[in-house]
Amino acid sequence: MQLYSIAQLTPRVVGRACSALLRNTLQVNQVRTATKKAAGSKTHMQDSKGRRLGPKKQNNERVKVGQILIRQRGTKFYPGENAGIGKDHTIFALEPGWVRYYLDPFHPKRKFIGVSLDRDTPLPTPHFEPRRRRFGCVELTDSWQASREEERMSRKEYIAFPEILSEKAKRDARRIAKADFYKKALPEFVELSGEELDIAAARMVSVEAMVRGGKSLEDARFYTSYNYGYDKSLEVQRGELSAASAESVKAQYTEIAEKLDAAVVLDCRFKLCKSLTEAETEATRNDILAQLKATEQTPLNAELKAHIASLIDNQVFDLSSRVKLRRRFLKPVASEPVGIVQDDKKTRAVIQRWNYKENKVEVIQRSQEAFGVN
Amino acid sequence: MLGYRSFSTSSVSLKVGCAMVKPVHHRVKVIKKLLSPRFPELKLSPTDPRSPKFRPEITHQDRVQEHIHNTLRSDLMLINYIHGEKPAEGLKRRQWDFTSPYHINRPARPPKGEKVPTPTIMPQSWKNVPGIEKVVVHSFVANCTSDPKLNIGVSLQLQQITGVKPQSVYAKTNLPSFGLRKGVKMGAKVELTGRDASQFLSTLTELVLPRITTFEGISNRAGSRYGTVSFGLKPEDVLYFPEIYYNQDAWAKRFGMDITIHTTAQLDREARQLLSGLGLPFVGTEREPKLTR
Amino acid sequence: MSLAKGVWSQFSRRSPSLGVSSKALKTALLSPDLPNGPVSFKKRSSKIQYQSPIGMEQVYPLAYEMMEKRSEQVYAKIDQITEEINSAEDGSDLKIKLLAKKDKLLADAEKFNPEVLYKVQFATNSLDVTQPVYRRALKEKWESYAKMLTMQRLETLNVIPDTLPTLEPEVDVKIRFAHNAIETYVEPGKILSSNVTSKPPVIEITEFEEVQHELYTVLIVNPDIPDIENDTFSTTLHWGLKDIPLSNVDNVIDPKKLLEDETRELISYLPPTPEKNAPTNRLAVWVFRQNGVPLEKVEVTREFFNIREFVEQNNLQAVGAHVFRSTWDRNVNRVRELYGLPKGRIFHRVRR
Amino acid sequence: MLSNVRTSIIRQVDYLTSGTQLHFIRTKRKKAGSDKSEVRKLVTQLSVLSANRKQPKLLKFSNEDYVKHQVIQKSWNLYVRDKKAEEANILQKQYESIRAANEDLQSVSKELFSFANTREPSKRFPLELRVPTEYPPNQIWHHDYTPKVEKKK
Repeated sequence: MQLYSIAQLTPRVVGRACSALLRNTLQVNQVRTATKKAAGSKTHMQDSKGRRLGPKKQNNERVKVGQILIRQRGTKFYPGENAGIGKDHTIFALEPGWVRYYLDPFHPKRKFIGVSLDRDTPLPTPHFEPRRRRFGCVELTDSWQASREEERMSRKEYIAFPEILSEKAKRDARRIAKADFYKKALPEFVELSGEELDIAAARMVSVEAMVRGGKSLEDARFYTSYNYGYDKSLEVQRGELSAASAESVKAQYTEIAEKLDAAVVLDCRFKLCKSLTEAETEATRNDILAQLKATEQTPLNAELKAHIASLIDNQVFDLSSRVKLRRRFLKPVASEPVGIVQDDKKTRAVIQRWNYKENKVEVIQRSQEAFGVN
Repeated sequence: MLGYRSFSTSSVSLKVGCAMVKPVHHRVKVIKKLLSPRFPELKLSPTDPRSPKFRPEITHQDRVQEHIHNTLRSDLMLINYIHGEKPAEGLKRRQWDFTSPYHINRPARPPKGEKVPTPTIMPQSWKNVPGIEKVVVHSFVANCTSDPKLNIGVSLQLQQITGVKPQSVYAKTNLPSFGLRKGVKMGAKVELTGRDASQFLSTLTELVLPRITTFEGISNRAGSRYGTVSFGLKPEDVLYFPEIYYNQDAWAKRFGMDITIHTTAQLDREARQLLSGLGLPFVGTEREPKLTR
Repeated sequence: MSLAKGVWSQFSRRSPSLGVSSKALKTALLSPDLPNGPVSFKKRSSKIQYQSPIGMEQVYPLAYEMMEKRSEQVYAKIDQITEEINSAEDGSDLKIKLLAKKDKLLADAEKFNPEVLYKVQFATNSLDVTQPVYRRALKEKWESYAKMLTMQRLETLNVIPDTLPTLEPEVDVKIRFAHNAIETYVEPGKILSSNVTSKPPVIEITEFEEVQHELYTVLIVNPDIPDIENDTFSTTLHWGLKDIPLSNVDNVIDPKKLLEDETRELISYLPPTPEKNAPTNRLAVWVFRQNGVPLEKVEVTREFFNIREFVEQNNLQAVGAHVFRSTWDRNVNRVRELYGLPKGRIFHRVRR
Repeated sequence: MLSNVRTSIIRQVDYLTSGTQLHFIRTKRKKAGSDKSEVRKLVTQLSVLSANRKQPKLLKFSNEDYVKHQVIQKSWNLYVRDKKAEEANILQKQYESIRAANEDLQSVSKELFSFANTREPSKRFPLELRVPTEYPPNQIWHHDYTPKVEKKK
């Protein structure tokens, strides 16, 4: 009965257990597993047939792609230039050419078999020389075949293609809409004729895209002009435009660009604004700050909040100063001295907050005005 | 090469037949670990507190080391200074004379009359004043063959005394008559360096050795000839380590230990001089090594 | 209470860029503890919760004082060397050696200034490259990543033996295609769409030694143009620039710089327009230092360009490189039309 | 048949000895949970040894403190280096002076020179030399201390 459970353990554990038992000279119940050794077998006279190993191509012999150069057990030879190795260490040619058996100074203990692309070039190629490469591709001269091959898509591309097209269509539509928007908006800031307006709108679309992409306004303007000029010089290169007319077109563009840049800017939220001089900017900023400071003592309500927000969202402030101003003038809770606890229970508001210094929850009672709720 | 199992047939054809390191064309050493975006914290140096390997080490004053540096070292240099002393050449391996081509790559012969070469002993100067290198505490428990649980107790005792994580020691030889098999865990050891070693030595000299009634001193004959001194403590002596003494109930079973003090001294004589300065007593006659200067 | 009392508090002879500009940060770095909590923490709660390591408050002033004193000693040495430099002959070996030594000492003197340490590690965008200590920091950063990455890519893409035999990199070369709305620095070896590469790139060359008005040559070559006659590949020169003056601060080759002087363009930009089913094209950007000698009467051919011969003839020193790749995509035809190039060949999908 | 209890003990012991040996002794059958005290003790001992629990928490530095730490670390390294150099310098000076003194002595008196340069056998520091300790004894100095004088036989 007891033997049974021991036999269920793995034989290795049982073996260890038994040896431990033997040493301890305690009574041992020997376990015998149900094994019977098989009859002995003849071990001599074993030999396999020849595996037909050995070199299949000699030095300087001409080979085609994929021809086997040597069959071997282990890497008696290593694959050199333009030769590959299989999982049974068979070396084969990767390019057509002439077989070379050679030594490489970087692996002094190895022998290599490679394929030279020329009859006379020895291997290995000197270490710092450019590699000798065969192009090996065949041009499709038949126009039908060529166009079919050009249109052929990989499976991945084929699956993605409709989406790519639709995305492109959407993007183009967005660009057109943007251009239309600028065509409508720009006359407010700058006087432009019909053709000039088209150019200006296109410029603004490009500038906005670049600014949104992370460039500064100056860089965006510069690269927009640069792209225009570059495209024009390419037109000249193609012969579609004469050099002289290209110059005049460029000059016209520069004129429009200067006019436009002097009139409009994009603020930090990419909103189209009138360009201000430094003095004007300073004056506006001071004016708004004064207005904001005037609101500081008045308790907030929804109307006032909207008014302050509209004041802050002005082109004269950049993103970080807008955040600072919001923190200062649009506090969710007014600073402590304003709206101290009132006895009137109807207008009282209670909040709980965590006191980090003392590690406990504080209950704060304030007037509702302090929260801008009325 | 191990074949790997997979359902895909292409994986078999992708199996590489050989590995080849291609020679590069530049001299910039590329450390792949730094190029990989994985495990950024493992790229930090271990001295960087943001690295998981960082250990704040300098936390206490090391009185023993200070004593050695402030008091002992200059005395040791002056005691052992002999004017005009020449280096005592050690026995070196004998090279072949290459009269035969078969001498190439043949290992050199051992020194005459010895199996291993001996070091050259340089005269005392300000550059080779001895110091403590490390202390190895080693417990070999013969009963581990019959009771392998003892290994845990030994390790724990060493860890409690030294405060350093012990390593296991294994039987080196096969002695079936003692039930000893090669590779069986037979105890533990710790290697102490720096402050741990100093702490251990001062506990030993201040608390443990003075209370052992039978202890007269370390034998002047114990040593490795070249600057390493060792001695042993019996299980009953180990009791006096404060970690054991004040918690005797938990330590019903105690284990003896061998203590080996490695010094940078060139000879045992110098090592003993150094250790006597730390309060370790020595007894017996000292043998002077034969040196040919 | 500020700890700075010695050299590190004086900005009369030291550049103001060696200190942090933020007042709060300066207080945090130059006080034994953090009086207003860590400045780098945004949330007020984390500021309150944070505790400095025990004992730092006591040790830091001592450490600061010690390091500042050492810096003072180094500055004394620098004064001595400056005198030697003034008395040395212009252009002599001694003077060059002394100048290099002075640069090294200047970097050593500031390396463990906490303000500099902070800037080097946490405010890397605004480092003043005229200061040796920041140049050294930039160099260490480059060596720990970008240099190795570039060399690895040049090697694995076989740019190094195929175009020039080798490279001992001394400068950091970064490229971006700035004419696009969205631009990023190109990682070496990246395959770019032909739309992106349709106009010339902006190249940034970062020198780590002091450079005043050095001249540079930049070549973009493509060694993967099919040469069907010989059934091999040939090299094409896509862009060539020469005599570009750069310094540590002004280190960008962009259209603004090229429009200044049109003769700097050796050959105009040709975008990569690979052909269908031909192998991926590698475009190697090579940067050469001219060692002050302007290139005169240089003629180059776009096709079958031999870059090794060109470098040897003009005695150029290759100091940096970059590589990006280009393969056939649906935009290639448009780019070809834009540049008035003939339609690209189409090869059989299977290589024979 | 073995009870569940006993096999579980076997497994635990096997785990504790990390598979090197298995102790498997047939004893009287015991009630479940009766003799686990030794195993429990071993488990406790092992848990004390495990490094996992003693792994200290990763230090978290703010950027400012990280910079300060770097300054402290560097200055400490320099301090240690300077101290070592200073000690080496003192030793070197002592060495030079003893060498010069011996040179002089050699020219002045051969006898004294040879006496000065004979090695004393078993030269030791006196056992009274103590390492300064963290916690010195209440009585710091033995004012009435007289060294032992060996009696001549």
